[in-house]
Amino acid sequence: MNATAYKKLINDPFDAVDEAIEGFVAAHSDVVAFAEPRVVVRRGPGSDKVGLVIGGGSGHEPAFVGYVGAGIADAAACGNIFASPPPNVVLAAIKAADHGRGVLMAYGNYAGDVMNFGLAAQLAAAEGIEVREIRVTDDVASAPKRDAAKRRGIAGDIIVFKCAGAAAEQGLSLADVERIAVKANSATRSMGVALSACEVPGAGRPTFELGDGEIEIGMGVHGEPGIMRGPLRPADEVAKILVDAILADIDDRGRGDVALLVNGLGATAYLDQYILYRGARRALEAGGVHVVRSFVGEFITSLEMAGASVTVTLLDDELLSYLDAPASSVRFTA
Amino acid sequence: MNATAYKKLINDPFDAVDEAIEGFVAAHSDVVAFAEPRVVVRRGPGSDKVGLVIGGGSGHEPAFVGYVGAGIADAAACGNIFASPPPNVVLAAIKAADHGRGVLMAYGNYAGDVMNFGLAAQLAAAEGIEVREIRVTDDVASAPKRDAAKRRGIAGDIIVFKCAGAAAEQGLSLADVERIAVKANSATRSMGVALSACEVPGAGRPTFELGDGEIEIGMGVHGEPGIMRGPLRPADEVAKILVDAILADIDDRGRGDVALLVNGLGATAYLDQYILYRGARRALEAGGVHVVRSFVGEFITSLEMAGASVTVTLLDDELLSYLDAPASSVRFTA
Amino acid sequence: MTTQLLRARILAAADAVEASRDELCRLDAGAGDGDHGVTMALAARAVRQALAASPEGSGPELITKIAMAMGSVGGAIGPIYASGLLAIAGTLRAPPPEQPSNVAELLACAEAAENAISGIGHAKPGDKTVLDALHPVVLALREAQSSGLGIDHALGAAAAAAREGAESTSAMIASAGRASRLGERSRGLPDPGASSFALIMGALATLSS
Amino acid sequence: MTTQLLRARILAAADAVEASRDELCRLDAGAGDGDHGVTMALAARAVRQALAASPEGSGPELITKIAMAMGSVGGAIGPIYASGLLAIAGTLRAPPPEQPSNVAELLACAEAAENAISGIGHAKPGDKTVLDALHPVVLALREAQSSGLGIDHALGAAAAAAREGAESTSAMIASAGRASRLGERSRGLPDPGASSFALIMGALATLSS
Ligand SMILES: Nc1ncnc2c1ncn2[C@@H]1O[C@H](COP(=O)(O)OP(=O)(O)O)[C@@H](O)[C@H]1O
Ligand SMILES: Nc1ncnc2c1ncn2[C@@H]1O[C@H](COP(=O)(O)OP(=O)(O)O)[C@@H](O)[C@H]1O
Ligand SMILES: [Mg+2]
Ligand SMILES: [Mg+2]
Ligand SMILES: [Mg+2]
Ligand SMILES: [Mg+2]
Repeated sequence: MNATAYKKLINDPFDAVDEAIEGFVAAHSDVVAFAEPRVVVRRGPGSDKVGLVIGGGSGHEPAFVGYVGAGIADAAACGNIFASPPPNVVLAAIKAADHGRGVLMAYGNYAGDVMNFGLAAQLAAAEGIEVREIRVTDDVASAPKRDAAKRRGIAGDIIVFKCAGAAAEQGLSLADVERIAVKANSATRSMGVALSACEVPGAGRPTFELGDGEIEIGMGVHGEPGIMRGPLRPADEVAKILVDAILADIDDRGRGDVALLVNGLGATAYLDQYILYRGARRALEAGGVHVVRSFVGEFITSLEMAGASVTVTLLDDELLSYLDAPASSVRFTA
Repeated sequence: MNATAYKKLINDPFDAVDEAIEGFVAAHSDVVAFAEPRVVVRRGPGSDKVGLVIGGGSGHEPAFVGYVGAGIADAAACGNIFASPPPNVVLAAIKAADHGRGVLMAYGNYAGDVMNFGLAAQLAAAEGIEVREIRVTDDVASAPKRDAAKRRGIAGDIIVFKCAGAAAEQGLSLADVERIAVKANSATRSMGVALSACEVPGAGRPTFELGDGEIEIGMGVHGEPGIMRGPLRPADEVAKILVDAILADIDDRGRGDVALLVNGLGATAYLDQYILYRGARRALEAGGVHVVRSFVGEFITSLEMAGASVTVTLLDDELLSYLDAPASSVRFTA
Repeated sequence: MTTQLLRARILAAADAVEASRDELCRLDAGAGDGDHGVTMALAARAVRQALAASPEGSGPELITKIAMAMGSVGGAIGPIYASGLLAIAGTLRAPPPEQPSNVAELLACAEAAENAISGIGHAKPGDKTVLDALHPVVLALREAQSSGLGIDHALGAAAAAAREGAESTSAMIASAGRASRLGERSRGLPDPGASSFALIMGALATLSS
Repeated sequence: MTTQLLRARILAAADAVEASRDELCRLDAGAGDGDHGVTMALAARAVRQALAASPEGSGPELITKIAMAMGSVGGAIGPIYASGLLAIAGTLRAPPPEQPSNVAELLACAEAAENAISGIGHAKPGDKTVLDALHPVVLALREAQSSGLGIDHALGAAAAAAREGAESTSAMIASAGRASRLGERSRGLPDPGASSFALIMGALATLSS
């Protein structure tokens, strides 16, 4: 690949986010509605439940709007491309999600999100809404184990959203929904690989460059540099590198049952994703871990980046029941 | 984009199809099972119903395996990349789908599929199974209106599979399921645009080349040349070109209600797909047509090709009821 | 033709196809879907496996196995070769050949294959398909028979005719197969299926009896 | 500073940021996510709209509007500017300035902004952030005040300090923000946020009172 600008099917790059959300809400008006231009809420919200607000920068579609719906999130706050939504947008999402029992905010652990969601929580508290938060930190490539709380959130988001959303739907208290979210996050680890770059609309150039035949292990979901650049390898080897790094990070495997999620970053074909899934599953089972739930597809993308990530969640009966509980968002149904 | 080989997350290119299907069946063993290595069948098949067999070349994932499940197809026959499955594979799918009330084969209209599915139907007939077929011909760019029966099948496949599968699930006779399939196909038109190429694993080079800033309107879902090459344009203009070509092909709009499906070809971001959806919907409504059902995502891809297609289906109450009927395949749930 | 020579010829054809994988993909990329070299390479692999799995057996039996192997790759080219080769196997089976192999028999095989292929694909010479390389083979073998050529020379003439036939497809507009929807734009490159068939004929002719 | 001059300075800063969009994206691509130029350009657009929508109003009122506009872009940089600018607006509001504008007031603004930004982002000078360009501004204004410089010269010194500060971040390892997870690999390029801040300071200083 050379560094020529990517071809995109967009109009004015500055309008891309709003137009895409407008398209999303128009296409899925049976599931979602606008609260305001950057806040998408579920239609027919459950009452008397804890609200779940998710969100983050755009460019990760179908995240985050795709996870708004019964059994998952009540509202998604959408930022500019790869930029956290500002506090007023998050606040509007909190208000839309609040039914008097408090609101949990779940988002990936990035400096911008931490500041903006944090400010929004302060504003909401000033209006009498109780807000807690979970910062997803599943990317094992982004910090060593001793700094696990500093890690980035990538596709593990989806597992945390699903479990927390199910707990909220079942009427648990804010403290209990938060506990489930924390537990799901602690049980979840991911690592990704990038094969080619993406380009922020309007930036005029890809975010990074990879040579022909070169890949980057551990790259972030916004193109943040990873931990190892090397030659393109067979999918099974890549799967093993990712799975081994994940397994090495786990101290206690519990009963050894896991959910395995393979996330396509954008340009990588389903064909490849399923081959990577197969390799990851084999690597896990060779490591003594049993895959009992599987998800393959594009869940949280990096625009048109080529590559994929592997996410492993250790399951006990409690997490499994929340993972399996009914859900009817656009991107995740159960 | 230059013509450097694409980076793929695969192992031996010759094993890619089998490994991907193996991954798919392992990941979704709650929905599907193997009948034999290239034949994927639904778990818990309905009895006393007409069988629906779908299939075609691989490289279009999630098609065709993603549409096997209750309410849609009973079996998918998978070929090599961009190559129809051979007669014995289709025959095995027919046998797996047969419950004594006959089998409808639904597939895109390509010379290879016509020959292989046709031979399989003859073999099945020799074994006493009644087989009918529908060749999907939705791609308006592939032949003029007077030769509509010669057109290729692209994303319209999904609409035809869904309607025929629902009719079969509801217990209709083979003749009636065939009638619904024919009706859905006649009501469905598509046109696509390619922004960059894909590469058949093992071919060592992309199937075609597009210059920087160049797109091709009307390109087929295997990279077959389209009808117009030109500069990259804003998404709204592209949407209008595609929609206008589709509308110009329709003589009778019925009551003017349509389903709109935007299909990503592989590398194009969801962000772009939803922007294209928005533009297509506006173009349709400007043309006096009302969008009542919407689908956006990757339904039938061309490996990692960048681009998308727009599919429009004219709906009456009968087609709408089959489109809305319950379904639980991996890629399409309702 | 001894089955030993037949096996050697088939292996030579498999070699030739595999060596041209990229080139055949390139030709198919022009107006098709870019996979013809890969599909033919998969076919060659299946053929090698079939040969290895059938160390015994008569010529017709072997050709039936090869037909199944070629058919197993599917696509457009699979059933074309399968039907052509099954027709050849049928021709060789009945009536049992009086002599080991002669030009008349070769001609009968080529005619049977052509009929079978146009039967299954509804194409005719001039449509820019395999038939544009196969039909000249039939004509060349007819000519060889009437002028009393020996089998090796007849095969050589057939291979040359296939090559010329394949080359002639460059100027044609496709009327069958994937490229048939392109009209004028299908002109310019030779048909991939005709080209691979010419390669195969060339390989078959390199070994003399 | 008259509000007319303030508006002109803000527009000059918006121009400077927009002109460097690609370059700021390039810097952010190094260890971040490649969007900083786009985000700052969006911020510049929002600032222009805010100015156009508020033709009247005092300096503090205007700065509050600019703070909201900068904050509206989100990301890491949005709340950084919003909190810094709101602190400046607060400083200018109370107590009401005795004179139109002086170096002491400028220094108070810079200190307030630095405090607010390190409060919200928990970063400190040396962490490779905006603060590495802002902290030198505080030092330069302190120096300007003690040596009795006029406001134009003080602003010039502040801009130069910001530029040097931003340049100095090339050698730093990031300890805050997106790049903080890269360790050694975050070295080499200057911090994008420090660089855009230096551009803004430079633009503010080009117009003299
Ligand atoms: N109807 C037909 N009759 C004869 N040959 C055909 C027909 N359709 C296609 N072919 C041959 O098949 C070739 C393409 O083979 P291949 O690329 O393997 O199949 P596909 O078109 O399925 O990708 C064409 O070049 C042509 O020679
Ligand atoms: N915690 C922080 N404190 C101060 N400045 C920060 C902090 N985190 C990030 N920044 C600044 O923000 C800049 C990145 O801005 P931008 O690219 O717009 O945001 P994002 O990281 O969300 O993409 C960094 O270069 C740095 O100067
Ligand atoms: Mg960003
Ligand atoms: Mg093909
Ligand atoms: Mg082909
Ligand atoms: Mg950034």
